Amino acid sequence: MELDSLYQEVILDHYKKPHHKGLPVGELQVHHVNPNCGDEITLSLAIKNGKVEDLIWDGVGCSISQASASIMSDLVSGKSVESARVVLQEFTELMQSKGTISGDEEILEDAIALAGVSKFPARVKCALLSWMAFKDAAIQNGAEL
Amino acid sequence: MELDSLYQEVILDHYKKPHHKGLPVGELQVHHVNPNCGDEITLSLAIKNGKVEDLIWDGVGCSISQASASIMSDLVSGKSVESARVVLQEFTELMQSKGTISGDEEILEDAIALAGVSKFPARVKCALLSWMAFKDAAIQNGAEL
Amino acid sequence: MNSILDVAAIKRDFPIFSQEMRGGKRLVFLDSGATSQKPIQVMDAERNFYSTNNAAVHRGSYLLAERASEAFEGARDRVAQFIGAQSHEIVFTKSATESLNLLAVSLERTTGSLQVSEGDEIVVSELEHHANLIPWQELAKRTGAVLKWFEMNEDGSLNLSKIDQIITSKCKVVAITHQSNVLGSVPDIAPIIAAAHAVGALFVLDGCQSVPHQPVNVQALDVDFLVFSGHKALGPTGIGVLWGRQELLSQMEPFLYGGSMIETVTMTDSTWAEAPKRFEAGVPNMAQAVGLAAALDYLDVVGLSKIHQWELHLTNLALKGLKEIDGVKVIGPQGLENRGGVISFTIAGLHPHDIGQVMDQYGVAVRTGHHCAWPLIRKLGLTGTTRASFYLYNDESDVEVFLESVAGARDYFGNR
Amino acid sequence: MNSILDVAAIKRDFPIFSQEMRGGKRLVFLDSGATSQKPIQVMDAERNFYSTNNAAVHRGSYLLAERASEAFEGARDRVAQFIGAQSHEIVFTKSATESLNLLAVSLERTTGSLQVSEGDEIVVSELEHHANLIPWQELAKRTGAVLKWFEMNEDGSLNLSKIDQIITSKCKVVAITHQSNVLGSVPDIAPIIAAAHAVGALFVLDGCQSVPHQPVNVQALDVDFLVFSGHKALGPTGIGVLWGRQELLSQMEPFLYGGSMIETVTMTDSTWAEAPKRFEAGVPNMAQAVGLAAALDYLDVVGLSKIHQWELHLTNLALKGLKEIDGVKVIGPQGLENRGGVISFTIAGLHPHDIGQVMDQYGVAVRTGHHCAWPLIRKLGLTGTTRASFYLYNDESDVEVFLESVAGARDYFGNR
Ligand SMILES: Cc1ncc(COP(=O)(O)O)c(C=O)c1O
Ligand SMILES: Cc1ncc(COP(=O)(O)O)c(C=O)c1O
Repeated sequence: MELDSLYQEVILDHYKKPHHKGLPVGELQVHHVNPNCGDEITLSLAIKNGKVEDLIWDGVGCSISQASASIMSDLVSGKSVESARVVLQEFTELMQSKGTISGDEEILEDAIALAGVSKFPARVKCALLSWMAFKDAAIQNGAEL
Repeated sequence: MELDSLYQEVILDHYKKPHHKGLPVGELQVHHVNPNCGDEITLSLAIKNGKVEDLIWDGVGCSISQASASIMSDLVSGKSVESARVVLQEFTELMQSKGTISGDEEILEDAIALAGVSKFPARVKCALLSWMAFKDAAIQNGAEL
Repeated sequence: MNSILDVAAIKRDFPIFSQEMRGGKRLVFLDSGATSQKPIQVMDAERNFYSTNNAAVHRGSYLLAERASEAFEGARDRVAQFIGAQSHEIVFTKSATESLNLLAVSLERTTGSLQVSEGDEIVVSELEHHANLIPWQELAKRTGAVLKWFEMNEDGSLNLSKIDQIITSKCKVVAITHQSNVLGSVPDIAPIIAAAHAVGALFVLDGCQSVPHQPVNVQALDVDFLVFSGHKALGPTGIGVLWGRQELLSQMEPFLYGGSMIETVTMTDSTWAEAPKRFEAGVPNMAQAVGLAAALDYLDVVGLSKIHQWELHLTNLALKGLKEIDGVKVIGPQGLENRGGVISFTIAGLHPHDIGQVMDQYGVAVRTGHHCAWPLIRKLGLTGTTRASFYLYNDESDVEVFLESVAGARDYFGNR
Repeated sequence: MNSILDVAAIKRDFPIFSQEMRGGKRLVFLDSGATSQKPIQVMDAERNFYSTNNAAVHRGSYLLAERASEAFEGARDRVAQFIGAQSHEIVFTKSATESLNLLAVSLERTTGSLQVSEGDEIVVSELEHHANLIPWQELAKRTGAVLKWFEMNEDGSLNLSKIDQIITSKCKVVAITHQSNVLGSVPDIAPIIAAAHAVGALFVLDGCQSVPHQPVNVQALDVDFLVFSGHKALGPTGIGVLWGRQELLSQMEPFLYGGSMIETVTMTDSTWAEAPKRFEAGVPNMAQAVGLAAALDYLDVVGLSKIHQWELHLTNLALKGLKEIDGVKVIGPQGLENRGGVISFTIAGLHPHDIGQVMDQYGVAVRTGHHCAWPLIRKLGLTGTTRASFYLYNDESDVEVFLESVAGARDYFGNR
């Protein structure tokens, strides 16, 4: 079933037990919404010694948006800003590929499970919501992304 | 030629030598425009002893609008308000008939020459411009039309 | 019950149903609340206009221009007849959204008793679509008027208990929907119209969800303005209607300025043509008006009362079926009373987006999210619903596949 | 010269030419300045959208909604490419008229440096169509800004001698046409754009008469906004374009409020989506956007430069012919310099309406009157002109019939 390429096991696992989810605490919090469906995310983080630290997020949304947030936070937490930039770029490209590329598993790790989303244009925004919030927060914290 | 049903001899005569055309003088003057083409008419009259008197008009416009003003002023000048009302109604009906009626020559006299206009919807407004100005002026002069 | 409408014959008029969806499934289109599908008759009417009558209306004296004007004004007559109005009371806009924005801006610009200004009150409800909320919100902000609203009850009806406090002598305009696009609930507008008129306020009815689905007559309703969109009524995209009482339209200031809406123009000053031309600046959406007229012809041939009856029949089947699916909760009215052919529901533990995605796999097209009525959704403590809306081309087998797909959505996530 | 365009082949794509006019005459359509005819490819694109992709864009996650969004956004890309812009700088409106009204209202609502307010200056010209005059006139009246304008010379060019007095440091926005729709004259906009930018003012270009007829590139022109209408460019009625530089659009307040243009909404406050969505409230004119994209495809295949060249060739023939007819006076530019394929003329002693009526008898469709540019007509001391405008589907025999019909009009009245 085509659907299984979208809803991979990994995604549902992250959806059921999201990582780094909690009450955002940092001074700088960003709040993003997907106006099409009303999904929201609040996210805070710190940049310490050039690394992404204390990333924590909260939000409501579909399995894709929640899983994506969970996977994203695993992927960038503790990473250097430079590595986070690479992941972010790779993931954005994958999402916008309309299924034409499969993504670099070395870089994307669990996020590779979201590759199927790129074939469902209406869901790409769900997957990207948390990543854009992360990008925004990191930039506001002085990171060059 | 279909055109000749529109541009009858009578119309061109009135166009070349319009009657009752001059500088409107009465206290009450009405000014009407046809915003589609920019044609304009100014008209004044008096109602004396229940009769239409001192009708005088000026304006710019196509042969149809000028001839129609000339014919109309001949027709209603000196007439009782009641007779003018009958002529006005008969003429308006004829114009809106899309060529389905031919009009009562007893009532319309020279105006019967404008019957062909009703088959050219874009020109009906040209023919009616002066009649509407007359109606407006008469009402403003207290006539019941 | 199939005797109410010959849906099989109707479906054949809609080419969209002759193609396959994902996985070879047939299309079960249950999103007519967002936009309707188009019968071949509407497409032909537009094509015919372009092929034989196309010219700028009201501006030329050549044959095509005459014909174009006749077609366009004929469409106006057709719309007027459809809602029991007079032709010169019909303004063509691009959408219900434009119609409502036109009203909100015109009531700001019009001096005199119609003008909305500081301290005046504007009344809406929590049921409203963003299109019938934000234009009024912004009007209030620009002018210093106060925006007030009727609250919604759990069942999608309006709480009228405080009507005297909500509609006061300061009230200038009340704008309410004829039917909720989210819940299908039909608010009791009669007492609101009466209250509005009792204080001399204008009543604007948002007929987007009613005019395409049931007989609507502006005289019988005693409202002052009615708006609806063509694309939800089998018509083309890009055409909407504003109906207004003539004595109101004739006093009101224009919204868009430009060609064809003027009486005279100089470099410094302009005056306006009579309504409805005053509100139709520029070369209008002629082909779309003609297409809308063809759509209304289609609806009239089938019969609006029958369509309404049929939609309620399908809604009834769907409601019954949904109640038998574990974890499904119907939001808003639970029965057929005071409702139209729209159903919103949730499934415990599942997000509407995920539900809609699985249903799509069954060929079922439903809308998910806040349906452009975010305040309503928030009021219900939700982040969104899944919504099915029925129309004349849906049949009982559509309801069956719909129910199957809902159960399928629940199972897809429940079993994993 | 027939080698520039294969007009016979082009005519076959336009069904309107396959019918007879009054008296069995063929259609000689010379009113493309008002609206253009539509090729079958455009009608097919719309029909195809309705038959296979129709659903509300940006709002559903089902297959049809995905396809509709792709088609609509694809059309945006197409328009962007056509004028050398970026996709997110393209706003779909219903017409150039709406585009200009959007700008005038948004510049009033937008706080900050873009805002037009009391004492600011707005500059237009005497060449302008009502659509590029009255919105600015009214903006000036609402805000207390001052409306100024460039005067027109006898030949249809603009008098730039007082440019320093007209465009001063108080100037906020300059809105000028790329080509007069009445005279075909092309004003020298480069110095005006430079002067506007030198004082930090915005430059709005009305491309209604240029974009459909010649290559137009917004980067090369260095303007800030460009508007045009789809229906004059072989596209459907009911679609217009506003292009604006992204850094401007992203700061500007919305014009229409409603669904799809929001970020968040509560009963009291709303925030807006990014441009261009911010300016596209409601279910958009999807089919018309797709139809416009097909029209631009058609124009690109034929080639805009060739179209321009061909129109000038026909204009040249017509100008020469007109000069040989007694009593005929060409209004505006007499030659090919600084002009497009539009010719206005008068016949001594005859009213344009009467001229047009006789020409119609020859199957010739021309426009008569003030052409929605009344101040220009007044400036020339006229009450109207007769206007012929050429496009890619006109050929040399059209010019012949045109000239014959002009002579016929003169004779018809002259001989009686
Ligand atoms: C120069 C010019 N500007 C603006 C317009 C208005 O275009 P529309 O009526 O399509 O909105 C026109 C056409 O009528 C025009 O020729
Ligand atoms: C109740 C209601 N009002 C207004 C609208 C706005 O209509 P449109 O988007 O066609 O302008 C809609 C549909 O989206 C609606 O359902």
